[in-house]
Amino acid sequence: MRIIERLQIEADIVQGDLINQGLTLMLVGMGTVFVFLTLLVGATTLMSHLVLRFRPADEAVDAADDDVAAITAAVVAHRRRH
Amino acid sequence: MRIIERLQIEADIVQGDLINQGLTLMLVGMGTVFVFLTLLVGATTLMSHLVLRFRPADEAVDAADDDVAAITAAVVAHRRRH
Amino acid sequence: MRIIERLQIEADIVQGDLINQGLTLMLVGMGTVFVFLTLLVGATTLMSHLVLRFRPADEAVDAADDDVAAITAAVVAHRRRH
Amino acid sequence: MELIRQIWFGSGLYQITPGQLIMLGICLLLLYLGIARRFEPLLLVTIGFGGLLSNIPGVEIATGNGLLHLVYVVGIETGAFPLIIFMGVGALTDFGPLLANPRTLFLGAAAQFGIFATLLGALGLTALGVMDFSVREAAAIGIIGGADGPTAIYVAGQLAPNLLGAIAVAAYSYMALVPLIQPPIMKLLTSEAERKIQMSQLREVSSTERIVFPLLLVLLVALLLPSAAPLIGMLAFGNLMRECGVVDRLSHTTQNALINIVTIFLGLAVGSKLSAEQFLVPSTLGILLLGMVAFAIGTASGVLMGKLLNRLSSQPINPLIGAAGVSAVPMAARVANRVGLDANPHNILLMHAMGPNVAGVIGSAVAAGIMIMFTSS
Amino acid sequence: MELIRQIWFGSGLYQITPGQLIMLGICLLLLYLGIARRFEPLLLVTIGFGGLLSNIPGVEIATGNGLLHLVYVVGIETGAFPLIIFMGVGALTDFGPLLANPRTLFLGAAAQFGIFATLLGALGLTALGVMDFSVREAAAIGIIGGADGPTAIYVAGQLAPNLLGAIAVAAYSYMALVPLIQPPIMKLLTSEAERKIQMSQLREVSSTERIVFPLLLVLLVALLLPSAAPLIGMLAFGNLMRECGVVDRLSHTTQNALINIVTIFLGLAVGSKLSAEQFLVPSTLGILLLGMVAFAIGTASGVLMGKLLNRLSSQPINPLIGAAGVSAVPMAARVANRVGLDANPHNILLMHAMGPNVAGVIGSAVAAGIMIMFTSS
Amino acid sequence: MELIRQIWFGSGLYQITPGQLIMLGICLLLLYLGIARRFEPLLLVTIGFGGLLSNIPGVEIATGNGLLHLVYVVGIETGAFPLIIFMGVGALTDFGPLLANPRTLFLGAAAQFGIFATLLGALGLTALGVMDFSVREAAAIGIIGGADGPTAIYVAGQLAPNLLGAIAVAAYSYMALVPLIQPPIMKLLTSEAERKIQMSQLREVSSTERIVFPLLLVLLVALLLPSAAPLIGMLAFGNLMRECGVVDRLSHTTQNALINIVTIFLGLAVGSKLSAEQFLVPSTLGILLLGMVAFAIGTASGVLMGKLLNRLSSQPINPLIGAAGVSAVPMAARVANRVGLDANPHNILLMHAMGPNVAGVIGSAVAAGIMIMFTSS
Ligand code: NA
Ligand code: NA
Ligand code: NA
Repeated sequence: MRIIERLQIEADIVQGDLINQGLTLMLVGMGTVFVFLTLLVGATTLMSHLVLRFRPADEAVDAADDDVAAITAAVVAHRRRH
Repeated sequence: MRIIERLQIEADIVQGDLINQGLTLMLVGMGTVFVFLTLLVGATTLMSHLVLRFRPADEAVDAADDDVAAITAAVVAHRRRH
Repeated sequence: MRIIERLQIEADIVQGDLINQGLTLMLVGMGTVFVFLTLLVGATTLMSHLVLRFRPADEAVDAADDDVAAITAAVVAHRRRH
Repeated sequence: MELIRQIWFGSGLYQITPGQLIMLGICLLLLYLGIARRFEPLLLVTIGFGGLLSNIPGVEIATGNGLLHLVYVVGIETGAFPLIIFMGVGALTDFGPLLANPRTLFLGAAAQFGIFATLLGALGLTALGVMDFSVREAAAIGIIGGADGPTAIYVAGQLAPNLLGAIAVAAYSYMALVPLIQPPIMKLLTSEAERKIQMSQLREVSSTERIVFPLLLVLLVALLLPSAAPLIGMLAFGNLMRECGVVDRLSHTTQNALINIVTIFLGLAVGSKLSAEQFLVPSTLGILLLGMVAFAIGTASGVLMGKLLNRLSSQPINPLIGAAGVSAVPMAARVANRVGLDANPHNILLMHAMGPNVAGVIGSAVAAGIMIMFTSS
Repeated sequence: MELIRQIWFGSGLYQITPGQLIMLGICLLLLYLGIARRFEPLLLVTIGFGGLLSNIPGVEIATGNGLLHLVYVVGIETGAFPLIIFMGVGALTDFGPLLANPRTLFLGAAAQFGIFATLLGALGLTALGVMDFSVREAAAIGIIGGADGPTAIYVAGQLAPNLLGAIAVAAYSYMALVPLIQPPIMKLLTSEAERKIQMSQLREVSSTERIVFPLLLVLLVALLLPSAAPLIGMLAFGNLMRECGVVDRLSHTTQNALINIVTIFLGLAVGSKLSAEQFLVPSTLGILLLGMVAFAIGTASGVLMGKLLNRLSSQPINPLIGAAGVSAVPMAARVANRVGLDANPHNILLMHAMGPNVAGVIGSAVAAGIMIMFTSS
Repeated sequence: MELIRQIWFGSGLYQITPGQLIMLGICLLLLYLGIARRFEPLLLVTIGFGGLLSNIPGVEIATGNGLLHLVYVVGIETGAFPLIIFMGVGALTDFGPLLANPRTLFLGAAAQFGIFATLLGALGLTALGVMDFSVREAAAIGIIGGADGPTAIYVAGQLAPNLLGAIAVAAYSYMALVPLIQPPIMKLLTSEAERKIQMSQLREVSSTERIVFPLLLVLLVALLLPSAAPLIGMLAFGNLMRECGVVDRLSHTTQNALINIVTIFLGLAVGSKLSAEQFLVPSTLGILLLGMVAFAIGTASGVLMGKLLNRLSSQPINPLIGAAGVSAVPMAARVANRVGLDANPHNILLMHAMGPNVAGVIGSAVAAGIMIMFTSS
């Protein structure tokens, strides 16, 4: 009897531990993710401002022609099969 | 004398063994090759019949223009780089 | 005293060794480089003479247009397979 | 006569187990989904075929000195393949939309909630005695919610090699099933009006910003979360090669020959973990179940964060793009775009969804770093 | 002064052995045949140059920590290179002609008789005391008759690593010599009338058939002959990538960058087995002799089976295409086409010969599986 | 709470050392030079980024099981990467100008004086007690004067693995700085008149000469200097593939996918030697100093030999092309061309400078062989 009880209790403790660990991991983890990405948002925004201020001449580039190339390639690939 | 004889006999046996092994391997081997490829012929023919029955719409394709496409791709790739 | 002296002398010897080794390496090394490349000059010149004598018809080629070559190769490969 | 019996005993018909038959069927299904349904074909075709080979009885392919096993040891146990793929992903990724609208990083952050919720779920199942996952295993399972194949494989390799096969399969399968999993959740959590929201044209991003961003990213990781540095570092390296404009030949090879070669062998090696004895175990069911939950929660939290941002921000934000925060690039962004079009035929969300989509890649790599730091100590 | 002597003692002129001089000559011959005569250049050039490097005295290249030795250990002892090449062959192979006329598989089967006849021959020479080959070595030598480089290297690696060099060289050399070896045999065994036979245009093959075939092939191997699964499996995988149409980027890389890279290192590694002490041994002569016999017998049995099929079948079959059953893709098919043109200038056999040609690849892989099963047990 | 502290203790901010901060700065500088100044971008970008990753505290990237360390062990300790790069260099090198004017080989020979002078210098510093280099280390440092990255890495790997990082960095950095280092020396040693010298048009070179040359080269090395055979052999192999015209698909892959892939990983692996504890040591300063001297002396001796040849030879030779003899292909040739143009706007020296430039590659490989033979015995 008493042994079983004790085992039962220990089991409860272990389970409690697991859940607690999970909860802390979740809180601290999501916290860190948000802190990190918030800092990244800040750093990126700052960086963009600095760049646009000090290198306004810098020609803007959009990856469009990349995609065009990709599309052309896709078309070719398509043609290849038909 | 008797030793040499025995060696001689053993040698003969070994040689006989080798030839026999070779013959059986040849017979069973070629047999298996033919059985396997016969089954493959059957399975392939059956498969083709099923496909042509159930997917007649399926447009026929020959792989000829593969390389043409490859060449076009090469040209594109070349252009892309310059 | 005498110990220090001896160490001093040994040090000098070692240093002398190093410098000597360096000098010999330099002389023999540069010597070998020149001997080798001189032989290469000779062999190359001889080779060119022989080639130009025995294969004058051999069309001159410059390796400039690589990509074109690649494409041609692709075409050839294509032809070869069909 | 003796040889005939040897052939028979050596044949698959004689040696094959029911489990292997089931797995052959499952692998053919993966191939069908990849080829006929075009679900993540690059990986379902390679993984599926690797799985076929791994369930052929009586021959060393996925074991011993078999090629697939060797590839697994060399490329996945070392972590090399996922990291090289990540470099290729970086070289293929256009961070422009993210730079044009950095706030979308918050969507990529929110979607990672799926990871930690799943971690908790795995520990919960263990506490209930349904499953038996250690904290490290639970962390590895959670990463499935990152919807990022290489990240999942990398983390599993570090924390739970024994589960790597099932985790990788779950990750890639659900990435393939994103078009089925996400839309109902997205529609459930958004109003018709919200789905109709049109977003303002993104500004153009200068090449200097594009070049500085990967350096900024790797330095921030170096200072704050070094355990995420291998993944983020390779991603940033690939992207720097892409954007810096002076190593185009390296960038081109990384985007093509290199990533293609590694993808082929990564797929085959992952397939080598689909052998019946390793895959047909209870924990696999738990992993598949939890993985599905992870995707659902990640999608939901991304959408909810989208609604929140829409409230808070001056410019309108369509909450649908939050679902792209789980990454699964570019599938999830296309899904957001499609659902948006259903609500409003003139509403092209694709480029706006690419922001949270790539942010999700960074987000799950960061989450991976946290998991590794907390559980491998 | 001392250093001068050191240079002299370190020089090749001082160290080189007559054997090495002979091998340098042989390798230059291989290079000449590859470059000037265009015999199998992809392999004779790489093997020949690897052989040159391997016979430079007094430096570790094909031994110890030398690059060629390392490549050999990593790529050939493991079986990885031949299997990857086989994947590339699959990605380059068009099974259309085979699917349009499956009976040509019988020609691919018959041509494998050369393999088993050579096996018997090798054992016969041993019984006569001329050579001393074990059954496993004899089996590896026989596979030369498969006229398929990767298959020969793979089998030799499994059954007779010590003979791998000579076997690989023999296999590739005779594949290069196919245009010289086959025609006389083909003309000897066929009548002018038979060589004139025109064959009916092949039907077009649907993409679905092309996609299902490799799966059918690997499943059949799995059920009947697992020991052939590594070779057939990689061949089928490459072909599935080629035909499925959804992984073109992987297929393209497999057909180009990947197979080219592996070919370069495979050739160099095979060349590393052309060092004098390993290559200038009696057994090499036996192997070269038996290999020639294997090609001749394989060609003959293919042609004879062609004559038989022509008798039995309703549609006319030109027996010449039977010679293509030895594989040596695509050389043997071109030879059949050329001999056909000699007899009938309007008779284009090329596409018809491609059927048995690729069937021969499958056939010799199957024979390889049988050899491995029977002799490695 | 405990976890927060764990994050803080795990963060870079907490763990980073001053040395790592310095190295991060140095690596960012290398990246700036590569990207903004376009100095040797292919290598400064990859090495610089590898260096960034190697100085992130508290994570295994350049150590233990980290990817960069594994790549270093597999690719550089074995010598494989430098040799493969050398094969690629051969496939990219046009020996035409050299064949059209073989005497330029003497310029490539003279420039190697920088190597041996630096060797002597390193031993001198040791004798003076300023530094402590063994003969083998001194030899490895000297090779920096070869202005050839793969050669320097290969030799350092054989003779002084401990210094490989600093030596590789010095070699690549100075190759990048060639446009700054060479012109003053060239102008100092030549008169305006000499710099104005125009050279006669090079004759066209037949394909046969191009094909025979690499074979001639490797045979000469085999007979005279086997210890140079690995480097020269791979260079000749790559060039033979380029010129023989029958393996264009292999040559094309070697010039693109293969050399690009190896360059990426070579750069990252070299970067892994830029960790603070390995790089911020006194010997690095000595190596950087001596490397600079080596380049200067090599340039000077090349130019002086150019002046001598100009005196001796019938046809005019512009001494500036002698500076290209240090190799640093093709940078040094472009520098010679530019300095020539400054003196005489109609004087195009580029093709004439390519001769000594590629001769310098052969020359430093020969010198490397000599170093290895004399010091590794
Ligand atoms: Na993610
Ligand atoms: Na065959
Ligand atoms: Na040089």
